[in-house]
Amino acid sequence: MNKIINNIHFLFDPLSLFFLAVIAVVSLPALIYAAGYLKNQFSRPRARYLNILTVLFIVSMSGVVTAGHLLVFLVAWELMSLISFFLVAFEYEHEQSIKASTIYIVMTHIGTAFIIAGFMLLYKYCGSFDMGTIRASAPAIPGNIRDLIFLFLLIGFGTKAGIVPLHLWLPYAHPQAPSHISSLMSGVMIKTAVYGIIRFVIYIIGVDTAWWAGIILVFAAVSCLVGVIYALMVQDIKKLLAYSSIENMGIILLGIGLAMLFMALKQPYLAVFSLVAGLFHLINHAVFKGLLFLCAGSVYKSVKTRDMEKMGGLIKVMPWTAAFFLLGAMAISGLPPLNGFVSEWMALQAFFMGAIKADSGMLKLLFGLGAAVLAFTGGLAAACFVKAFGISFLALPRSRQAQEAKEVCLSMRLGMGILAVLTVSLGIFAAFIVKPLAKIAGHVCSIDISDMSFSVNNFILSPQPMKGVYLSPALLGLVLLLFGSGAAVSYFIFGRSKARVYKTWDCGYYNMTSRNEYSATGFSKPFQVAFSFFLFPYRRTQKIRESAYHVKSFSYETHTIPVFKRYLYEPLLGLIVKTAGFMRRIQPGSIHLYIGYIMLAVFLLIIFMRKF
Amino acid sequence: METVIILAIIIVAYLMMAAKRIASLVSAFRLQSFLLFVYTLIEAIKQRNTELYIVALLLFVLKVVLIPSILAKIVRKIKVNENLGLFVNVQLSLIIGLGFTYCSWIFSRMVVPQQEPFMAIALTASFTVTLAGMFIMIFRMKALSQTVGLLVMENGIFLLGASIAGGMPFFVEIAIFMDVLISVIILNVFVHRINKLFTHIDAGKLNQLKG
Amino acid sequence: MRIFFICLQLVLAVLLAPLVSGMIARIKNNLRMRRGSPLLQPYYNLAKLFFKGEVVSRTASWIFRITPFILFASSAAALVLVPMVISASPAYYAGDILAIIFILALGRFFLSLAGLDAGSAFGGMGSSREMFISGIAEPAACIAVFSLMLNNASTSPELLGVTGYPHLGTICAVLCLFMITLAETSRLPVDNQETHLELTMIHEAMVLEYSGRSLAFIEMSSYIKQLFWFSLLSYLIFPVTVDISAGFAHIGSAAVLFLVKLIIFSGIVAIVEVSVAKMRLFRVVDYFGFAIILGIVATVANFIGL
Amino acid sequence: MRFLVIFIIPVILGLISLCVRRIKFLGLAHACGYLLLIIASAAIFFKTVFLHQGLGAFNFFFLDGLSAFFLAVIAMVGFSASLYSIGYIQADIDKGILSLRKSQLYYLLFDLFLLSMIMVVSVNNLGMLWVCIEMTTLVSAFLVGFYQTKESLEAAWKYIIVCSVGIILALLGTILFSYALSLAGGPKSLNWTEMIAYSQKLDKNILKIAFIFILVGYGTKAGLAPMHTWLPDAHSQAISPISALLSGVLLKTAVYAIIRFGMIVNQGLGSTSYFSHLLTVFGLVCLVIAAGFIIIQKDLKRLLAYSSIEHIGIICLGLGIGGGIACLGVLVHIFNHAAAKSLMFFGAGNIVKKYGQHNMRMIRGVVGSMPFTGIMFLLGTFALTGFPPFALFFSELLVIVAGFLKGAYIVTGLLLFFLALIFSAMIYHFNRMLFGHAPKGMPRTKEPLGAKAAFVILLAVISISGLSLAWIYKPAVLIAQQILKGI
Repeated sequence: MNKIINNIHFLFDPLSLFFLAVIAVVSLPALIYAAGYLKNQFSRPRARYLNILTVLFIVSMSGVVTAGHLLVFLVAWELMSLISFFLVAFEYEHEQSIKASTIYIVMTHIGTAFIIAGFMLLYKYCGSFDMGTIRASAPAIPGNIRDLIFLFLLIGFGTKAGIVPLHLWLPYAHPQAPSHISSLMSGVMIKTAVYGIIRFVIYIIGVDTAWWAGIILVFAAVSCLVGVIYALMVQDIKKLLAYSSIENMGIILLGIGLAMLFMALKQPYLAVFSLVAGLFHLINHAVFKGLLFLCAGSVYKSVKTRDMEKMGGLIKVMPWTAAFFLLGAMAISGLPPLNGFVSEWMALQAFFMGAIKADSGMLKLLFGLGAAVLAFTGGLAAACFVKAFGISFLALPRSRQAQEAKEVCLSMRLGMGILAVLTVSLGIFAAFIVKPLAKIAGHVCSIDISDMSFSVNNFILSPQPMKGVYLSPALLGLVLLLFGSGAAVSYFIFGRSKARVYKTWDCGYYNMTSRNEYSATGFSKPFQVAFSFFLFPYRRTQKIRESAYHVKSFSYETHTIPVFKRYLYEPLLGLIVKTAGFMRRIQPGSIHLYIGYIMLAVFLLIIFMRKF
Repeated sequence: METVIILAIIIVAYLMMAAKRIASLVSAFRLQSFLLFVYTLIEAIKQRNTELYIVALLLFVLKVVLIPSILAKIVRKIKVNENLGLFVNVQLSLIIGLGFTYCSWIFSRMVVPQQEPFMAIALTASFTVTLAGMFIMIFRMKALSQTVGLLVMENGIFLLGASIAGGMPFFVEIAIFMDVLISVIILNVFVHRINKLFTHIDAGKLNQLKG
Repeated sequence: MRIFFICLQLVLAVLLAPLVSGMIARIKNNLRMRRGSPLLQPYYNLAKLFFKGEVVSRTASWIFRITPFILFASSAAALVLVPMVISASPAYYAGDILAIIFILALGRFFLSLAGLDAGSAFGGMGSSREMFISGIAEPAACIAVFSLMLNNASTSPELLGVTGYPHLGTICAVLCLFMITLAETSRLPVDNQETHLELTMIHEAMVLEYSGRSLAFIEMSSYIKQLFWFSLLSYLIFPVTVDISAGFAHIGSAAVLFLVKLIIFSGIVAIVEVSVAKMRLFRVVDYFGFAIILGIVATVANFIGL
Repeated sequence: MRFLVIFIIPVILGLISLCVRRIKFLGLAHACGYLLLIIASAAIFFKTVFLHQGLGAFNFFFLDGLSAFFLAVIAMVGFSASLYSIGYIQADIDKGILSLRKSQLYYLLFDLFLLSMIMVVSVNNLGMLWVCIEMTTLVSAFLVGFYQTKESLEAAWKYIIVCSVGIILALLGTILFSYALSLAGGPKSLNWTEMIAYSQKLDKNILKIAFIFILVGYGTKAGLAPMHTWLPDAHSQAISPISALLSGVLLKTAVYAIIRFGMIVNQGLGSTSYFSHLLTVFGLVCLVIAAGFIIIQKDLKRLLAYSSIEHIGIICLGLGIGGGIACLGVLVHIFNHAAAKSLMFFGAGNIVKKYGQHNMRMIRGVVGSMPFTGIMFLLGTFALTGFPPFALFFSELLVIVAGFLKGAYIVTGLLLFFLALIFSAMIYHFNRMLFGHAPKGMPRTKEPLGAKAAFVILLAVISISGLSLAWIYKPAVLIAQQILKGI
């Protein structure tokens, strides 16, 4: 009992170092970016207060990933939630940031309650809070308790990771925080939940039951689909990025779920490979989502709005931000030379290899369907980011602010630049990065990876079980560059006739204004109709008539019903408030009743005295 | 001899539950205090210790003379209409009184070991009086009835204290008497304030603070 | 030595690509009892466009300018990776069939952006529909590739096809891929190439703003993409590739066999185009639903061993 | 004998407040006086706990580890309340609500109130314990009804009546205890030390029934669930420093009495199961009612009152679970809840005084209009609902750890659920109140120095005791076991 806090120490094993690297990689550019972002956004003292909070936030996150002792982990975890609450509620004047911060802190707190329950069960059956001793005595935990601990930790960390049924806070909280903070939150904070799952479920408790992995895979797949479908429907650019974080968290958890499945099925190579895919997508997502949020921040700073319907034509006035956003969008939709493509390819390969090694036919089909879901989300993500980039950056500006937008200052561009360079280099040198990741995965799943090979040389990835399968993003990039420059050269050398600049084709009789462009709602209309079984789109059109014959204007209103909010959270909340309202009658104000309560208490206690 | 006085105390308790007017309630309280004084006197004579004499004397001065006069002065001063505002009519109150006695009897069988029959009767009497006090506070409308109810409960407990062989340590008795006196004075101060501010002393109407 | 032959094969294929769509047009016109344009019409179009002046919209940005080159690059890269005549080309180190799917996605991504860039309603509508269709086509392609991969446990393009008697699994997978090809090369049931009617055109709508030399490159890349799909399907049905060292005779016969396969496929596509009317846009979801079912049937058939 | 100074300080301060007219001086005198009290109580705590000497005098006073701990709590909250009331009373006088004479009466009652509470924790005789608790009720009744409004009078009336009924039942329990003692042939006196010595020989049956009366009686004063009805009314109508004293300390003195009798019962019955089951049931009922009312609460101070009921519920659960870790959790919780709750009541006092109303729906933008109080209030909310840097998180964690170790899964699960529920309700209410736009034309106020000092001291106390727990944990568990011997 008194071993509770005798050895508070921090452990720096490969897993923690990897996550520290992820934190460093995203927070450095964010801090550089913040220098410019806060210049005339907030008053001096508030900017200093925000910087202090940001540094505290980074310190608490690194505390979480390096805590070697359950209580220290818990304290760092709650500190992280507390500080991020202050960051989300930073612009406290706006109504939404109050709502967002309340929902955020409530859901993370409920998640932490589950984590505390899981830790307590661990402490009860392993006798100490130190992770080393717990890992040593973990096999002794009886079967049903292990499942209970797994479920508690899954719900606890799932709430923070934003897995679908528990994702409600993410689209509210991330857009409200200042942009470099939401890039930190999306890039790193939700990853600490993945760290929690890896550290406690895979590393400490150890995986030997397959249905654990099944649950994670199902939730991850659902998160992927729901995340990307909602991302398509949303008009607020930062909300779109928040929903796409849910989708990418789904992809990461697919990788980790597969790793757990292969550990249960005793396939060491596949387990290591899919964990490597998960971790690689984790760092990729941290980098390009951080980049995208920083770009969204610069757009917000110069256009003062986050609604895509009011942006447009920003590529002409903000070329750097547009280029960086394009790079991020390409990476997140998994286009070849960049890092998103490599991690999605590895995830797909993990599914394919699983199918080869799987013995029962049903399992093979499930792997196939998993791969199909992953590909489906990849396709939809591409559509979502074409919309995001196309509507907000291309064509004519739709509002006065968009017209008068100016490029952001150097430090912000520097922040974005660093992340952009990282996105490209992570893609090109993928094979080079997979080697250390394999060592980390081996350490976590405690599998010897000396005889496993993941890449032919520093540039070509090749999974062992697949005969003759190679992927070299560098070579692909080269081939694309070769053909592209070939076409460009042939374009220019043949007596280049000057291209005449004229207005867009307007069927010849009226000149085009920004109203003729496709809007974000218009762009995602086909998806809204295709997924109407899930989105329940609502649409109301109205003709405003001056007289029986002349229609003055036409109003069109559409929105989709947030399924989880409407059919899961609101009934739950209503139930709680109704019962609380029912209890209100206990205190009607009459003193006679109050004395009656005392008398009743005495009688009841005396009658039931035997039971105590 | 003591059992007769204890039975008398129980009957006076029923009397109080049946009281409709404040004045009759106060006079019944005065009677009950007097019976209690007699009971303590007998107890003091039986054990022949001087402390009990002083306690009995104090009881007489306080509970028979001083407190009822304060209460009577309040009733006259407030000039509020006499009746107590019963939630429960008299017949039902008496039946409930009998119920209280029966419960107290079962309860004291549970508490007191077999070899102390007299103690069981004393315990029953004190519980009955305490429950009667509580009943008056719950089922009577007026604020004054709540003050008197408190004092009746106090009487019940004092009866229990006196009937224990040793009784309570002397200075604790004194402290409790002083305490009862102060609480009566403070309650009267508040009844005056309620009457001044609310122009009625109907506890039932004091229900603004809800939820 | 091998590099030279690969480049030769690539150059020949690029030159051959417009001929395929000319052939399809030719067969369609014959079926519909019409004279139609000559076989080499695509070459004439390309030549005309290549030397015509170009008009660029004022609202368009640099993306509009570089999209033709990226589109051409992605189609050509896809073509390099697919086995046509010569086997085991060094390009296979670059990526496998999954990488090809993503490479095509790159081209499509930039084409949609270019569509949006001009700021006209047609371009926006075209890119929205294109992304919608390709978004839903992705899972079907993935399931088809998955079922083919099960044959000999590899996603490298060369090892997908199974030599010998083509069993049910492969046929279903190829059928599923054929449906995707129709969508990708904007053939009739999903998209109509020839028309400029806003309601029906998808690929054409995105390309509406282009003219002159850029349009030439875009047309060229769509021909190359079409050739890529046909050669992939034909390889899966009848996988014959010849190694360099097998001497000219074998290479020649393999090339002739490849051309015959292409002609057969053009015929099939032409027949399909003639006999089918264009579907409403939202029927495409059921169209690809059916393709996915085909893929699942292929997978099940594959590991049952049919 | 030197420990008698803890009684002399309030008496002297009372006398000063009778004759001195200048309020500023009176406030400062009180602050210094109670600072001395803190030093004294720290010395006593050091002597009783570390040197294991039970202080006693004239066979009437008896101070052991437990009473020294509660004395420290009383001293701390008394000191911060006196600091806060300097500015508060001064503001009321400037606004003309309070006359000079009334504020003198306020300080007199303040000292009497503290004196009676100090007496409660240091008296040895159980009868005298009862009398002192009755005195606290009577004195604080005037403080609750201090402003002559209808609501405060009604609250004071309910406070006196309900508490007196409860206390009389406690007297009945005390007499039954003395009856059991006389049956076992013990000495006539009601001293706690003798009672503990004879506890093995007491009749089991009488002990059980007597403890029920004690629990219901002192439970009413402690605000345990079914008997808590007076608490929201009294705390919301009293003046802020007094409601801080009420919910910070008065409830704890009643818990002190319950613990005293609980020790006797535990040793008497030989097993702690009876005591722990009773307290666990009461703890859970407290949590249920507190959660229910906090969710639909509109009044700011009533919400804080119900949160006191919740924390008393947690303390009872901790006592119910028992064992070394839970004891430490309970003691840390008592100390830090007193500090956190008085911080919150001071904040609420400032807010209500500025916005002039209790209804939380109408109060907006507190951080905008009163930055210092707003931020302190927000930190206090996080402290109250158990967030890491503050000690309440560690104490609740200790109770949960003890609960899991004991195997009481359902109870601890319910505790976790209700903690989360209450946290979400409080954050929902306070977020809407603190953030948002301040009403137009409301100038930013500067709090008086005394109030600011009180806030900072209390916040420091909560966070330091929280963080220091990590290092002094092992010795702290031994001390806690030694203080709460019986449980």
